[in-house]
Amino acid sequence: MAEQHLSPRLIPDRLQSRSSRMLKSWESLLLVVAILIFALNSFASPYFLDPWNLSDATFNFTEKALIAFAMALVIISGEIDLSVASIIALSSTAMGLAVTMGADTPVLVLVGLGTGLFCGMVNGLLITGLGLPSIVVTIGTMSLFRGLSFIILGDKAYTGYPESFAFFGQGYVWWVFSFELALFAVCAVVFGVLLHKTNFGRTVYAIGNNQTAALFSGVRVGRVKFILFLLTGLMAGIASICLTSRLGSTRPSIALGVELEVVTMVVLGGVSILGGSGTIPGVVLAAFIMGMVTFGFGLLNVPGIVMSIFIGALLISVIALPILWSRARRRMAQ
Amino acid sequence: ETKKIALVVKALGIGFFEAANKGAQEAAKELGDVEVIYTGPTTTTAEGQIEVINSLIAQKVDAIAVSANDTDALVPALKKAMERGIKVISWDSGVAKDGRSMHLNPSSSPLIGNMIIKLAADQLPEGGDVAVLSATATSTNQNVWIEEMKKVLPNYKGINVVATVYGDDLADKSYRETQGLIQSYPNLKAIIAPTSVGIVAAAQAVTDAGKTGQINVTGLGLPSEMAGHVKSGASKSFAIWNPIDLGYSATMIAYDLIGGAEAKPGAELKMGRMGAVKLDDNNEGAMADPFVYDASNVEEFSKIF
Amino acid sequence: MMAKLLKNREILLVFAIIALVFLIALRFPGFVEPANLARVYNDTSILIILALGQMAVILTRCIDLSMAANLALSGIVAAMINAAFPGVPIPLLILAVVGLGAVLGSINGLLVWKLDIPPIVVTLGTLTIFRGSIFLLSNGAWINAHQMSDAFKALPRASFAGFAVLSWLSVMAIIAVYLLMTRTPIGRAFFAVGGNPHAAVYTGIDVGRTRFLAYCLSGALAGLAGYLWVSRYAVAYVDIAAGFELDIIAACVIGGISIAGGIGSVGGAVLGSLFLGVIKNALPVINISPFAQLAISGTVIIIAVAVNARTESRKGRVILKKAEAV
Amino acid sequence: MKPAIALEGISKSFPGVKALSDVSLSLYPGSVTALIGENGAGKSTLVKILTGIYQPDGGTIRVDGVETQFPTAMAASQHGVTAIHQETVLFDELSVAENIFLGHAPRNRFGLIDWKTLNGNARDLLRRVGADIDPTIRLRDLGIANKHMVAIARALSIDASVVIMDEPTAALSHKEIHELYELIDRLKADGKAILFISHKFDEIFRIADRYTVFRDGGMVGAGLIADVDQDQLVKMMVGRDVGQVFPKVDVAIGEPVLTVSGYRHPTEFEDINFELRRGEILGFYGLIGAGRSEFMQSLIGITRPSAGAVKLDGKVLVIRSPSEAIANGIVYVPEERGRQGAIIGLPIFQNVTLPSLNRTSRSGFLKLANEFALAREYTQRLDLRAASLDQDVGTLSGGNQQKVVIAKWLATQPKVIILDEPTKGIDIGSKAAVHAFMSELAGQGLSVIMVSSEIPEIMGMADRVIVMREGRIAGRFERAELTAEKLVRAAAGIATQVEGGAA
Ligand SMILES: Nc1ncnc2c1ncn2[C@@H]1O[C@H](COP(=O)(O)OP(=O)(O)OP(=O)(O)O)[C@@H](O)[C@H]1O
Ligand SMILES: Nc1ncnc2c1ncn2[C@@H]1O[C@H](COP(=O)(O)OP(=O)(O)OP(=O)(O)O)[C@@H](O)[C@H]1O
Ligand SMILES: [Mg+2]
Ligand SMILES: [Mg+2]
Repeated sequence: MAEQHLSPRLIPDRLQSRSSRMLKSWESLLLVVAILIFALNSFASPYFLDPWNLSDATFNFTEKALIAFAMALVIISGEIDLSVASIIALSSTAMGLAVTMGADTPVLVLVGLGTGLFCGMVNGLLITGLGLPSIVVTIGTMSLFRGLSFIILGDKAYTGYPESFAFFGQGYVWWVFSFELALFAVCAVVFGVLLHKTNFGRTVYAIGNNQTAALFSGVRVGRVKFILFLLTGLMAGIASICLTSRLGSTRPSIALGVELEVVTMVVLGGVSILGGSGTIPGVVLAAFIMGMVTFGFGLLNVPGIVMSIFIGALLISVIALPILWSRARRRMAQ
Repeated sequence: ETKKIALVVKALGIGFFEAANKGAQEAAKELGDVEVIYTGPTTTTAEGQIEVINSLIAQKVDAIAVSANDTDALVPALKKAMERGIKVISWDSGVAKDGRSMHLNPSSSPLIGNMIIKLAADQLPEGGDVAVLSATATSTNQNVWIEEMKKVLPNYKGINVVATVYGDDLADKSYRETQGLIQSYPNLKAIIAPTSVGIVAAAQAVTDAGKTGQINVTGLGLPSEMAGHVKSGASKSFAIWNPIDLGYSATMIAYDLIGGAEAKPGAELKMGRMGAVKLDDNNEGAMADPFVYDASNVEEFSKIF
Repeated sequence: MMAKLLKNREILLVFAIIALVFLIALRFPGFVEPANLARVYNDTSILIILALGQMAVILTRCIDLSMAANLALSGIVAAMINAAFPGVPIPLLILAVVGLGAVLGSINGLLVWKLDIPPIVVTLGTLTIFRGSIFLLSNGAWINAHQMSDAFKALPRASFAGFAVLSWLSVMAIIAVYLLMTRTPIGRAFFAVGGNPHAAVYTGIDVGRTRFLAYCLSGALAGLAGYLWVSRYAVAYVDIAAGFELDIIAACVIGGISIAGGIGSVGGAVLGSLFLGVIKNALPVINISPFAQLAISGTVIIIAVAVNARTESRKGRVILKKAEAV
Repeated sequence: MKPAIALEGISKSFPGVKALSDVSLSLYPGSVTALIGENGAGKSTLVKILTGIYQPDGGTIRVDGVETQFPTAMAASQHGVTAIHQETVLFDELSVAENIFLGHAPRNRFGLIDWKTLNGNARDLLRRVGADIDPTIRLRDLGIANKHMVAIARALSIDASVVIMDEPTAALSHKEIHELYELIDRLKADGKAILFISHKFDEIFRIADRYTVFRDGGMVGAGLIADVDQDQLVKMMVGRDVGQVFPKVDVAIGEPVLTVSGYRHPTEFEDINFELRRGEILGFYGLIGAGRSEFMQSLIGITRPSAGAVKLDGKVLVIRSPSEAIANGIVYVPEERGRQGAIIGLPIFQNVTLPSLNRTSRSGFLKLANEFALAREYTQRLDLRAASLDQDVGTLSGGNQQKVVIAKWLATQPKVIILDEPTKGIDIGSKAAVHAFMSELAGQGLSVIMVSSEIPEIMGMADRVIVMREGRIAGRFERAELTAEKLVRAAAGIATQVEGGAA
């Protein structure tokens, strides 16, 4: 010991190898759960293992997962955006309005994305510009955005979307692979790289762990957060395009309550709600799990609310079990 | 081989639809080779119904009979169902034409529109202000009925519709909206709530405001839920069709279609003990007239639904 | 002096509420009649009771998203007991429901305390579990006015000294919680745990236990509100008070209770609830399109937060002050 | 003499760290025991075990000879053990009085808190520790030094036989430190057993009667202060001789690098003008709360000055954010390590590379190998002690965290580095490493601003000293004319009198 004090110590890069760390990670736990649920489903219903049915099942989560990717980043940075479902509603309303003015598919897509970005900007400005807590601001904009849809639409609905617009929510890229599923895969990769492989992603983690210190370290905290809210708005806009296309119509009550499902997905994916940690692969797995649970239960004609009990219990137990397990192990060791 | 007919409702747990399920089960028993799957989302959303429909498609049911939360949003999902050989009809609350082969109205919309205003007007020989408490602003059937009601309004001299408010089929919101109406319109004489949730909440709010006897609550409601309010005098009378018959008829029609009948304008589809329904140019048909309940008969029916 | 008063959040809110009522009175004079104001208060009572519980939880740096679901579950159990055994005396029933609410709250509390799961996750989970349990319990069926006994429905409506019992109950809740918050160690511990949980450990406060008790309190109040809600609206079903959790949190936020914990007051919670209550009651009365209501309440929440943040953000320490005096 | 409290064979492990192994310590009534050791030696851990915050893995605690356990903080205080902890454990939003009595507030006959008695008792206690503070104001309205006085009052609000002080003077200025010494003398006279933890040797020799030295979680020596000298203690602590304490090398001072003129802020500071030259170490001395940190933070764009200009290498700069400051080569090592410096939750190497990501990455994409290389280079030069570079900084001791923070800023290869209290709370060995490194940097032509409240450090390291008082420059001294007295006088604003209104 004393010897080592004399010369500077050589500090190794890592103590654990990557593979051993991965084995112990949240994601591997989720993977096990996902496989279990898949097995249980195929056991419980003869209809489950049908490519078309599985493909239909993906619609249960793709749109929510698109938002969940961006939401994961927002939550890792220590903020939250509860207004996403309302952004979907407002984007959809804006697209409906554009249809009545004779817009064609490309214009509709631009309108959807633009509205999403705009809403994200409003959130971002209120949160980073005025320094308000995001949970409260987005509870406010949640009412505001949907309220605007109600003012524009009232008790009416927009229909009459052009034929070509149906592709985003109902089209298939190849065989059973829908456009939404492809978009989900692409976004998973893009967000995975953005969060885990870029400087931007690193600053997101830094902000989530210690915002002040990140600011002192030259991270442009306000700008990064603003971008994250823009990104969430944009993803909500994309989800709105998919959902509107899938429904073929717009009502102001579209996507009601989706925000909690998105947050649940993100948290189930292992993102710490307190900020600072979490991964995109975790969110992808959580999306699959939630989608398969709802579809599997649906095949058994279990009411949706029972599925939500299951998801709620899953959310808590997936977090609680490892804690209980490690406690039990420690007690055994003593 | 048993035929699987799915009865998809706006939301599980609503008394009206539970009663419809009773009728559907009765039809299944009568037919013998039918299994009825009673299902629906837990909240009245179109997205929830789409998820349910998707899982029904996956189960390869033979027919889907749906009471829709949204006229248009269900169309793509139901179209997919029809493409995969599933017979689709809507009942109670309809789906746009592309999304179903026929729609069964509980009664004809003009009849209902007339009925709800007539119930109010009958108690107001000198005329007066009335207000409408609807469900959600997006409810298809509510909107049609209110429209039909407004068409025949000139026939009822002195009756003045002062407002339409929305209780979203939530008890507390309907209650609060009714309170607002009572506040804003001191001369209000009647509240028409063509929704089973709204009418109960409105009657409760009128009772709590001490306006029993001054404001008459009427509209469409279930005898079991309204019996107390009829007794207290908050509601003189209300109307409803028999939901048991409705579920029964929808199941029978679906079975008829599975059996090869074709839904086209002018066709007649069999409804078992309810007779047959004749389709109009929109492939829609009406089951029967709404039935009025008042102090004389509500007790008796409240035991049934 | 005036400037200092304006910095005080509660006083600012009182002014805001008075100004709001005044504006409404311009368009609808009937609104300021005492009877109507009493009605508005009565209508806000349940929100006040709930906001008091939420306040305690938020003070400890937690959040309770499951309050509305707890209310619904407790309420439906109350209705089911009443429907099945109309003979059970109402006070006993209320006691049972408050106890049930507290037990449900304690589930949240235990998960937060013993397993250290973040509060927002716990209550997001129990929110869906509570709602689902209602469905399993009632099979989705509604319990309607005619199934409830008259005594069950009468209590909140009964009038005492000119005000409804519902209003009196909320006043009692306010007083009780006020005493609890200012005059008992556990009340002070709520502030300490939220203000600096790390330091609370050093002062011998058990952070987890304190949070647990805050959840029990919010649960008990949700249970009470459950009975009041169901008996007041005379109907019980799975979805009662769905989404109401956000109203409760909004009331707290408008009342200046810091979502980061440690800052807030009973007065703030009450005034925040009243502010929301006035708006909710006024909009239909002054004939604002029902479609605009949602947007308006959203805007109000945002403005309230912004104003609160203004009053909260202090100037830094003034180092130069003394130098200037020299 | 019988010890008031005796620890025997105490061990404590954290995941991956053995913080204490088999240590023993006895505290005697009426005597001050100094506990010394490097950063991370386990001193604070021992304090937390003594006060019931941590539970030991093994060993016994005897109070007055009776074996006892402290399962909670409450239990410890009931057994007469009280402590002023290293971190301030106070509540900004509560009143001063309540901060003092939280957890043991006086109650009336209904069991409700009796605010009147509470405020009265608090006033008495504050007077006893020599702090003139209104007990009813909110704590957040107090200055940092006064907050420490409240912490001390809190510790004394419990009728204790054992008083523990974990670096109590770290945040106090001259005047308060002397008042604290007097208080300790009074406590001694009352027969209290006192454990005093400090990295400042002058202090230890001034007030301690006994010493105990920890190294790497073990006990390496104990005895009477009268029997040892500083060198012996240091050798026990570090396990080797520490060379020169202030290794200031003479550097040829070059042309001006940074010129600040007319800096002012509406409430925090005004009239700040100075030049910083190449290779120079410019000291900023002042009492705590003099506005030094505030001013330095305005230089890197955290607070906005209302007027003033900065010239770097002859170019006028407008710096609106820390990132612009870093881009221009001005960096600031903040004072509050936990809040502004270390990012707890991120591994060491990510902490170090955060401001330098542009250099370790390629077109915005991370390159881990580069990051590890950069982090290793700088942490090794500062003699960091850690298990691995991907260890969470939160698991390091305070001193080692400070090294990571300094490494973070050096890795940006700045032109001007501002160090705000760089050695606050770090042990003598690490301090020497930081000082040596500072000297080396100056030798390489870097310009250093060193904010320090420690006179020996300022006198030992600075080429020139600027003294600030109440937001203004109160004096400028060349190295040659520096004396401790001049510094103190300028900082306190006293012309002739020794006592003055410097509060
Ligand atoms: N909660 C904890 N979790 C993990 N490790 C810890 C924890 N607290 C302390 N340690 C570790 O225990 C060792 C002793 O830390 P301690 O704080 O007691 O040191 P110290 O002697 O007080 O140092 P300093 O002079 O820097 O205050 C360090 O290696 C530290 O990293
Ligand atoms: N009332 C207070 N509450 C909390 N922290 C305080 C308070 N007063 C001072 N501080 C802290 O101490 C530091 C004092 O900084 P300031 O710029 O006022 O003076 P300074 O001359 O830098 O004093 P110091 O010797 O502490 O660095 C700030 O960083 C601040 O965080
Ligand atoms: Mg320490
Ligand atoms: Mg400072």
